[in-house]
Parts: sequence; C-alpha cells; structure tokens
Amino acid sequence: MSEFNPTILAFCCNWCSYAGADLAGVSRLQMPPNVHVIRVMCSAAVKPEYAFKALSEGIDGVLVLGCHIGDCHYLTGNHRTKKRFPVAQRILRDVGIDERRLRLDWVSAAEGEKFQQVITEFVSDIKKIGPNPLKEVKL
Amino acid sequence: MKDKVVVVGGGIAGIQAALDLGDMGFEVHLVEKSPSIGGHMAQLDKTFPTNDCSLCILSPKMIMCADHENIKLHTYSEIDGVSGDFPHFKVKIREKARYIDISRCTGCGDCTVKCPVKVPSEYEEGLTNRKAIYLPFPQAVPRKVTIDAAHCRMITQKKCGVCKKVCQAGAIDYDQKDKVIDIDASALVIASGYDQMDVSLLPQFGFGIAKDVVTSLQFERILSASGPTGGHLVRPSDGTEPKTLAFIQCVGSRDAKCHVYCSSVCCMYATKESILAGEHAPNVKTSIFYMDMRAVGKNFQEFVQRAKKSYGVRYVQSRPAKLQPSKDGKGVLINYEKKGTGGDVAQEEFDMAVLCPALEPSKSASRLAESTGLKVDPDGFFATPDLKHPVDSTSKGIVVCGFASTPMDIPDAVTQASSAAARVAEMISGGGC
Amino acid sequence: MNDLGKALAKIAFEERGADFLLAARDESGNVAPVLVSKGEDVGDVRIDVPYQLVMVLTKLYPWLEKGKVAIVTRRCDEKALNELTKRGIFDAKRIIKVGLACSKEQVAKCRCSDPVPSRVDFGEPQKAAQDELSDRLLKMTAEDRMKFWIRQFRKCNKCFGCTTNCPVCFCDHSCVLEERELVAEKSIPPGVVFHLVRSFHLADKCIECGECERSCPADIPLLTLRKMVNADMKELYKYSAGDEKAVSPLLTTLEGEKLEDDADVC
Amino acid sequence: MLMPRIGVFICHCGHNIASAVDVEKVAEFAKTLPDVVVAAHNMYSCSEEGLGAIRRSIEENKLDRVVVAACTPRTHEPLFRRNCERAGVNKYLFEFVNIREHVSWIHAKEPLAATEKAKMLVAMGVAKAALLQPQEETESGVIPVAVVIGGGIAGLSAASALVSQGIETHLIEKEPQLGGILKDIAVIGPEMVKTKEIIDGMVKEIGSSPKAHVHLSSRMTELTGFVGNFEITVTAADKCAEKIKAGTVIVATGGQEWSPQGEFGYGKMPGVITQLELERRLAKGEFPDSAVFIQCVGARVPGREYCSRFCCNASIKNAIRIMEARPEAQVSILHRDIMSYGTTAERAYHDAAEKGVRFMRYGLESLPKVDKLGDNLHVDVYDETLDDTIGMSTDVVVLAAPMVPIDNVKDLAMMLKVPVDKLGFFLEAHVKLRPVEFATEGIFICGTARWPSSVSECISQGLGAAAKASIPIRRGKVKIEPITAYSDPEKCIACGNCVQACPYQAIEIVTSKEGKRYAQVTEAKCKGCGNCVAACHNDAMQQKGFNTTQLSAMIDALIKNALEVVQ
Repeated sequence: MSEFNPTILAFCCNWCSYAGADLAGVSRLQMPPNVHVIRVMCSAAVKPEYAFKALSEGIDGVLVLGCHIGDCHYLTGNHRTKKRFPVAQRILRDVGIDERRLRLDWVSAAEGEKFQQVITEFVSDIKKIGPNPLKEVKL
Repeated sequence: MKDKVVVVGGGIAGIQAALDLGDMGFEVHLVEKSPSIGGHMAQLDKTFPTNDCSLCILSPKMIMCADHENIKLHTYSEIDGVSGDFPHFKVKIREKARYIDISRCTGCGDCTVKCPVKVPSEYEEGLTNRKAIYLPFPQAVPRKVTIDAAHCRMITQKKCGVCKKVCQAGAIDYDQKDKVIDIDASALVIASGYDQMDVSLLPQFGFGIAKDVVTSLQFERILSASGPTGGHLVRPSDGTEPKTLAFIQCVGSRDAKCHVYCSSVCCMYATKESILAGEHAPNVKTSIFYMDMRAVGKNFQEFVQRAKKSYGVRYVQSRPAKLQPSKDGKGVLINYEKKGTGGDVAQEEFDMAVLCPALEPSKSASRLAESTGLKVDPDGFFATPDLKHPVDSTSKGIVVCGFASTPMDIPDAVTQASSAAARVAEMISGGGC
Repeated sequence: MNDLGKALAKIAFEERGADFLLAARDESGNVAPVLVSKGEDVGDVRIDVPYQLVMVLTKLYPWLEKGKVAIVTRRCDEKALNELTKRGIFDAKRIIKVGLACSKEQVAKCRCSDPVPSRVDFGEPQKAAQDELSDRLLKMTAEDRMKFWIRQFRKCNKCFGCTTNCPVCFCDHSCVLEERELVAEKSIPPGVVFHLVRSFHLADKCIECGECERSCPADIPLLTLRKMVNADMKELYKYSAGDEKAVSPLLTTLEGEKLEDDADVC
Repeated sequence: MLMPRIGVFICHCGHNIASAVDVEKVAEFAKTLPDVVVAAHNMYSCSEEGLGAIRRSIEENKLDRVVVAACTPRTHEPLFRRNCERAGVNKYLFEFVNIREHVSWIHAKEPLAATEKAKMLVAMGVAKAALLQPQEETESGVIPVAVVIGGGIAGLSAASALVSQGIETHLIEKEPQLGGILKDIAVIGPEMVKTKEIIDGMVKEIGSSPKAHVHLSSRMTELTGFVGNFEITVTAADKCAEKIKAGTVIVATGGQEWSPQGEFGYGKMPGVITQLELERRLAKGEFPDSAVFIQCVGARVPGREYCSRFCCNASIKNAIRIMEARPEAQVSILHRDIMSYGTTAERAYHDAAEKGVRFMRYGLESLPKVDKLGDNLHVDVYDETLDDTIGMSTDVVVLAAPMVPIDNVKDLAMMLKVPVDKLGFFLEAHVKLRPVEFATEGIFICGTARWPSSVSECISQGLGAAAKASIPIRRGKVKIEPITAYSDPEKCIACGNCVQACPYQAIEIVTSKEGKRYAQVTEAKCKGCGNCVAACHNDAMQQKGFNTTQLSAMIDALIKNALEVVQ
C-alpha cells in the first residue's frame, strides 16, 4: 500500500475556526489535503458521539476547532467543549484507541496561520500514529 | 409614498449607497452611464490586501441591487439636468437607446457572435475587441446586450442587420430612441468614481511608444481569468512570459505639471499586482519604482512585507525619468536615479513595464458639475468643504461619496457610501442641516 | 412477616412517616420486589440478594401521586437516587431511604469500592473490595488494551441488557444506541461506538452498582470499563457520581477555573 | 416523503477553483451520488448567468434540493438561498460546499488530491442536503433605540446622525466630557479647521435633541440579548447601574497614543515630547523656535508592523502651524515614507515644503540620534537621499507615535462577544463587504477602534455605522435565521441537561396536558448555538439545519467514499 494517507474529519465553528480556515484560504496558505471540514454553529454543538462514530468506523483522526475561551460567539459555548472532550479522549484511551486521534484546539477568525499550523501538525501526528486499526477490525 | 433618491454612478460606492438607501425604505434610482453597473471594480482580478477575487465580492452586491424591491436601475443612461433644490429636485435621466428591448433580451450572446464589426473593448482596456453589439463582461448586471450606435453598420449606414436575424428573442429594435425620464427626487448621491488619466499625454513614460508598456488596468485584465490572455502573464509585443517586470508609481500623480494630488491606491494595487504576477509566473522578477510606499490601511504593511519576503519583489525608492522601447521595439529601458549615489542615472532593461497612472475624477463628473451646479476642488473632485459633514457637497440635498469626492480605496468607498446614505436619511427626515 | 420485615416496617412507617414501603421479599424461594402501604404485611424481607429496587421505584413513582415512599437503599441505590433526583425524576422530599450495608460476600461479588450508605439501618459496614482488573488494564500497552476490549466487545450481541437494568440509564424508550445513525443496523456485534457512547453517557452518572456486568449474558467486564471512566472523571474534574448536590462538570462552564485562553486540552 | 431530487452545481470561479480542482470530474462524480438528479458546472455561479442557469435547471429537472460547490458560505450563502427561493425552492433546502477557500486555494500544488477532497466534500454536502427540511424565517421586533459606546469624534458623528434621523440614542462616554482624544487638539489638518467648531457643533446637535441621552463618566458593564433586543447595563461613577434596552449598538471606543519606551531619549530629556504633548503646547500658544519631528516611532518596527495612517499628516499640520507662528523657525521632519495620501494632504505636504520645512528620509538601520546640547537638543541623521549625515540643534524633538488600542479592549470585546485582531483592533465582518459591521448582527464599529483613522474618516465612518445601525430600527423587525433548537416531547425524558447547558436560559422543563414532562425552547431567546443538542443524550433536542441525522449522514458519506477509496 502506498504511503499512508490519513482521512481526517474536522468540525469548525462558523464564527471563528471556519472564518480562520477561510482566511488561510484567502492567504493561500498551503496545507495537507487530508482534512474534511463540517461547519457547525458552535464547537459546543459537536457531540462526542460523532467522534466516536467516525473513529470506530475507521476515520483516522477527528479535529474539533472552536473559538478561544472568551471569544465564543455564544458566550460560554466553548467552555463545555473544553469540559467534554478530555473525557471523550480518556474514554478512547481506556478502550485502547490512541486518544491523540481526537484533538480539540482553538483558532480565531484572524488566525489563518494557526489553522494551517494545526492542520499540518495534526496530519503529521496521525501519519506518525499510523492508520486507524479499527478500519480492518470489523467487529 | 416613499421619498425618491437618485444615485449617480454604478460603481461600488454607488451600488453600496443604493443598497443602504433601499434597505432604509427609500425609492432609489441608480443611474450608470455604461451598459452595466460594477464600475472599475468589475475590471479588477483581485483586490488588496486579502487578494480575494474582486467579482466574488462585487457580483453579490450587483445582483442584490438588480432585484432589490426599492432600487430601479437606469443603465446606459446619463443625467441630462437637475433643477429645483432640496428637497424637491427635478432630475432628467436620459436612457440612451440601446436598440435592444431589454424586457426580451436574455443576454444569450448569439448576436455578438455574428456581428461583423470589431471595436476596441473599453472593459478590456483596448487589449482585445468587442463587437458593435456587445455584453461588456460575463457577469454584467443587467445581463443585456447593447448596440454601440457609433460603430453599428445598420444604424450608421443602414447595411447589415445580421443581429436581428439571429436573435430568437426578437429583442433588436433599430428604431429605438433615447428616453428621457423625469424623477422628483428629494436628494441626490454623486458616486461618479474615477477614470485613469490618458498616459499618452506623458510621452516620457513610453505608453503607445514601447509596446510592452501597459497601464495598471490593462495589467489587471491580463491577470484576470476572464481577461484577454485567460490569466496568463504575457507581454503584448510577442506574447511571451516576461522574466523581469517593472511598476512605475505616481505616473501623473504628485507631479506639479500634471496632478499635485496622490491617487492613494496605486502603491497598494501595484504591490497586489506584483504578488499576483508572482503567482501566475513564479519566476518573474518584479521591481516597483516608488517615492513613498503608502501602505496605511489594515494589514497593508504586512501585505508589502509579504510581497518583499515571499515573492521577492524589489522596491526601488526612485522616480524613473524615461521609459523607451528596448531592442527591436520589445521590452523597456528605464532610466532612473540610483539612490545613495549622489544623483547619477542608471538604465535598466525590463521585459515589461506597468504604469500606475493618476486617477482623475470621471469624465462625466465635469458635465455633472454643470448640470447640478456643484463646485469642484482645485483637483477636479467634487468639493466637500464642511469637515463636520464630509459627504455634503456645496449644494444642500446633494451628497458625494467614493472616489468622486477624494481618492480612496474600496473599503473606504464602501464606508463612505453608507455615510452618504445616512446623511440623506438625516436630511430628508428633517434633521441636521 | 419475618423479624427483618417487622423492623423495616417499624422504621419506615412509624419512625419516618412513610406512606409506602418498597422492599424485596421472599416468594417461594425467589426474591421479588414488593410495594406495601401503611399497615399491610410486607412479608419475609430478604436483603442477602442484590435487587435493583431503584429501577422498580422509577417505574412506580409516577403512580404514587402523593405520599412518601420508603425504600431499602444500599450505598449504590442511594447514589442512584441522588443522580435521578438531580435530573428531576424524583422529588427528594418524598423519598425515605432505609440504609442497608452490604454483606462481605456481596461487596466482594460486586467488587464494590464504596459499600456503606450514609445512614446504616441494617447490616454491618464492610471495607471496599479491590478491583485489580482495571489497574492491570491501565498498565497494558494501548494495543494490548485494545485487543483485550475488542475480544470482549466481539461477544456483545446488542441485547441491551446493560442499558435496561442500569438504574441511571432512563432514556429507556428513546435510547440513541438503538438509532441507526450511530450504531449501524443489522451489525451484531455493534461497533466499538456502542460502548464508547455508553461510557460517555454514563461518565457523569455511573454509580458502579455493577448491574450492567451482572446482566450481560456475554460476561463483558463492563463494570471495569465504568470504573476506568469514573477514575478519569475523578482525575479530570474531582467528580464522582452519586453526590447529592454536585452538578455534572460536562454541563458547567469554566467560571470557577482560571480562564486560561490558549488551552490545548489534551 | 418523496425521494429528494438534488441538483449539484460546481463552480469554476474563473480559475480560482478550476486551477486546482478538476471541476468536470467532480461534476461527473456528483452524478453518481444517491438522490442526485443533475450535476453541472459553471464559470461563475454567483454571476447573473450562473444563477439563471441554476434556476433553469431547478425548473427543468423539478429539483427540490440544491447543492452549490464554490467559495465560502459566509459571504455567498444568502445570495444562493435567495436564488433558490426565486425558483420556488424553500431557501433552506440548500447546502453550500466550500471547495475554494477550503480546497483549491490551499492545495494549489496538489490537483489530484484537491479534486479527490472536493469530491468527498460534495458527497458530504449531498448527504446532508437529502435530509434538509424546509424552514421559514421568524421575525422579532426591534426596540427603536440605538446605543453608541464612546463619545470621541466617531461616536459623536454616529450619535448626531442617528438623532437627526429621529432615532432615540444613548451616548455612553467614560470621561466626564465628550470629544475623546481631540480635546487636546486645537486645530484639525489639513484644512486647519478649529476642533471646537466640529465638536461643539455635534455636541449641540445632540444636546438640543430630546431623542438623545448622554451618559458621561459612564461605562458599559454588561451587554446581553441579540439584534433588536439588546440590554446594556451602564454604570456611572456615582449613580447606580442603569439598564438600557436598545435595538442596535455602535462601538466607537477609539484608541490611544502609544507612549514611547525611552526611544530617542524620551523620558530622560524634557525636550523630547510626543505629538499629543506638542498639540497641548500649541493649543496654549507655546510655539518652539525650532522642532524636529521623527516619524514612525514605535511603528513599522518588528512587533508593531502597521502604519498608523495619519501621524505624517499630523506632523505636517503642526510643522505648518509652527512656521506660520514663527516664520523663521527651523523645522524638519525625519521620515521613512510620507503618507500624505489623497488631495488636501498631498497639497499640505507641498505647502509645508514651500514654507521651508525640511523633509529627510532615514532608514530603519540608521536611526537618528538625539542627545543633549546645553539646554536644547542635537539631532544627527543619515539622510538617504543626500547620502550624508546631517546634524541640527533644536528646541524640541517631536516623536510621532502610532495609535494603539485602548487598554481594556479585550474585556470590552469579551463583553460584546466580538473579535479583535492580533493587534487588538476590532475585527469587522468583512473588510470590503461589511466594513462598519461586526459578524454579530446588530453591533457596528467605527473610528480608530477599528483602525487608526483621520478625523474626516472617523466622521465618515460614524455616519456609515449610523446608516447601518438605523436600518433594523427603520424596518422595525428583524428576521431570525431558522437555526434554532427544538425538542421532541415524545423522546425527551426531561433530564434537564439542555437546560443546564444553554448559555441563554432559553430552555425550561414544562408539563404537557397529558402530564408528560419535557424540555421546551423559547425560540426568540434561542441563538442557535447547539449547546443543548450536544448535552442531550438521546437526540430529543435537535437544531434546525444541523440535525444529528444530517451530520451523521455527512460522516457516513465521508466514511463510505474516503475509506472505500483507500482500500
């Protein structure tokens, strides 16, 4: 099989990280093409169940990108994101799935470069971790 | 009954003013002299400092204008006269004959294919031709063709008529006459914009003498995907990709013998065009000859840094004295004063040169000034003397916004257009005189 | 009514003014739940077999419009009642808890780490039992741990025994694990997603009563998985389910904590 | 429900998309997707011709769902939604797929991978589109009151414009008097107009109107609500907090002059002063006999890259004032570029030169040196044009420092829930499309708080913000986008997770007639964030336009198409 080319799912919030992604586009910041973005209104609208579903069916990595704490368009939305996802990561670890496949980070509407950096870093991390074993393991 | 407002000029400033006034509930008549609204912004490929594509920002606003319930478009029209004063102006709008029934025309363009007459295209700045019956540009609003009476054989010599034969919509009407409409307007917004000065008046810059010297608007068209070269950066003389490219700033601007004022936007669009040139032709070496690099807006300095660092653009702080064709008429020889050498002149050869000409008040502005009685400032821009009301003209009830009042970039023009709308609302609802 | 029954009735009806009593009693050798009102014979009460009375109360409660219900509560029942009360299922004022400390064998069988109720009316308080499986799993490498769990999850035949018998799992008629969006239909065993989602839903509610493991026909060590997740919650937010007042950290904001801005969480 | 009939329209966007994405291949792929009836591609989908093509395709193929793959929904979704509406399709049966900013522009050198990714995103968009439900916008009233925060020149301009339109306006100023930074500046260049005339004119206009309420020495301490229904808490130094209900809010909090950190001997040598300090002296008529202005002090330097736009014009104005008061004064301006853009500013530059002001260009690598000489100062500067070092003695050295954001801009931004950029200036919704608005509806921005601006620009921006802020008030109603949450009473078990998770307290547990308890959303309060949906364990709580079934379908589409490709 040729060099491992991960498939990654990302959730971006409409007000900050999605706008940051657009800014990265407008600034023509090149980055690996493995990340597929789903737009949601707030990072706090992302159910950890989606990440569990994606990872358990073979997606190699899930990225949730919200606003910096204090920037959330909906006041305290990202507080709950920040509370939920460490638990989701620990549950993955308890079951033996590498919890680095699920990453939460903050990108503001003015941070095109940070979006590029997070995407590039996450894709290289996932390449290091390797393909999601659950892809072959059909329970 | 809604108060009527006439907006003169369908560029970005006119469009924004019309949209805001329309949203505020006024009945807006937007008068544009060319067949489509959009103004010069429609000719641009990208806009600084974000380099997002110009039409992608402009067409949504153009379309919103076209189907806004409070805005009526008068394209290919001019102001014949304005009488009366605030708040009862009598505005005569002459809708020049297009020889097309715009209710029938679908803009399909079959006629433009068959028309035998070729005319230099204004939209393409003369780089290519259009037909006598033409659609100015693909995203034109309204998407209707126009017959250019001066060049149409049927209208001038009663010969041809091929467009009428091919038009399935039956929209061609050679006997159409100008139509003059009277509008009782409570206020007027002047947004007549700018035109590039005719640089052939300054022969030392070699326009029209050296084939590879082009104006910045022509360069925008060369860079544009829908332009004459499909976005490929090639020079006019032999169609090859230039290895070295020069931008000449302040051609006619900041020049006591021509225009004293600074046209405000050329430093930034030259930087933008040099970056785009770098993207379209990665190994081109670009130099910008400038006096002061006026990057004063949001993220403008970073934009210049990006041009220097990631695109290797060389900024030469010197005002070139002469441009002339290089070997066998191709390329450009530029004489300029080398800085820090106490004044000796250097000569450098470039494959291609772009002139950034002074941007003058649009030609229709002087006619408009007569018909409205508005005063202009020493540089020909509409005077806005009262600092407390920066958009007020010299006669009450008429406001000015965008380049027509003073040289400014697109963000400032859009902002000032909203200010003009606010000022009109203020005046009409009996407020602050 | 055996002595235990009499003692229980006395505490419930006379001392603590209950209108009803919910307990488990012997019925020809088997143990069955019984609900008696004041004055009725509660029968031969049995406390030697673990019976999920809270599950029964959840079903009966809507019909007991008025009046207080006394219920025999072990420590896990008590914590279950607290979690359900916090979620508006019960009105705390109408529940009277009669504390039962589990026997040594029961504590060992349940591998229970918190066996003594806040108020003991019956039974001798015992020490918590050790559960070495979760420690051993955590020491494994991630691959081994995954192999272990994959082998376990492969046995699951999606009988929903674990959700039906779980006292704090009350979305009974609309459980999301039955929806094909999350768990593909017709796939037996269900993907790992089934157990991940269940672990997440119980992260702030599981009281480690062990009913899920006991009712799993495939003997999957579900209690161990619950304990591992509860240990995570304790480590992350110093939170353990069952407390009367503590609000789940998954729902509260950060206002208590320092509002550090650039929190890269994992 | 009939099977959905989806039309997919892929955009070339000139060569912005087509340069990296094989648009024809993506269209071919789209035809193979479930429920897709037609897939086409277009040079400029957002043009009149592109939109017309989509409308015709909707009619010819009787489409009831539309997917457009082009640029970013953030700027073009309203345009395409309205287009669907014109063709008779409910405008919320529309899904936008971003293959420009998120694909072609960032994978320019990997056309194959970019085309594959575009196909995946289109597959995900189609999967969601198939499950979209028709929605209607609801409307909510607008309180006909506007609030302007900041009583500097921009705020004054906005407030006087609103008041003149007959709109009730509250102007909040933290200082005891109006005028902001201009209170120290007697004359405004280049037209040399007296500041008092401008400020007093506006203050009179506001003061005389019954519609205006000025709150001096007051600060905004809290802002809640949403467009049309804001509630602002204003705390005055002495009085108790006052709650103001308003429809729109304009931010005009201005900026402050950056104070040099010892550059050119500032702080050690009394003769070295900043522009503002010079303005105060000139206002008192204290004109120096000689002055050396140094431009770009603390600006266009690493760490603060930007140009503060009007300091050159301010120096030229003050140089002319000094020359007019002391015709034989020695005045020089040491600069790295003179930014006198426009007509009057450039003429003032010429005028100053004619009056004898010397302009010398210095480089970042060879900064001018200032040291004491008796009781006045001596400046040495290497002039690039003359290629020579020149020394001059002077009474004062004026440092032209840049405008920087006010100290508490971060808390203000947090209170308003609006973003600031890296430097701390407020980030407008779109630099060209919406320069005086925030992304948050109903909140507007003008003046130096957005970016350093000259007095006439501040006045003009104030007017622009007033125009935008008056539109919702004049219309009297605001459309609420149907992305609000709603619960399914049958599924809901009234566990209260959503009530706890909602930042706007828009959800409460209610009891139906049959006695069933369930969570109910108050739509007017709901802002459509989706917190409650994530907190709900059994999907009883859903968000319009972002249902759990829709998002799961997108994930399935990615799994099916991407993982299948890999194996």
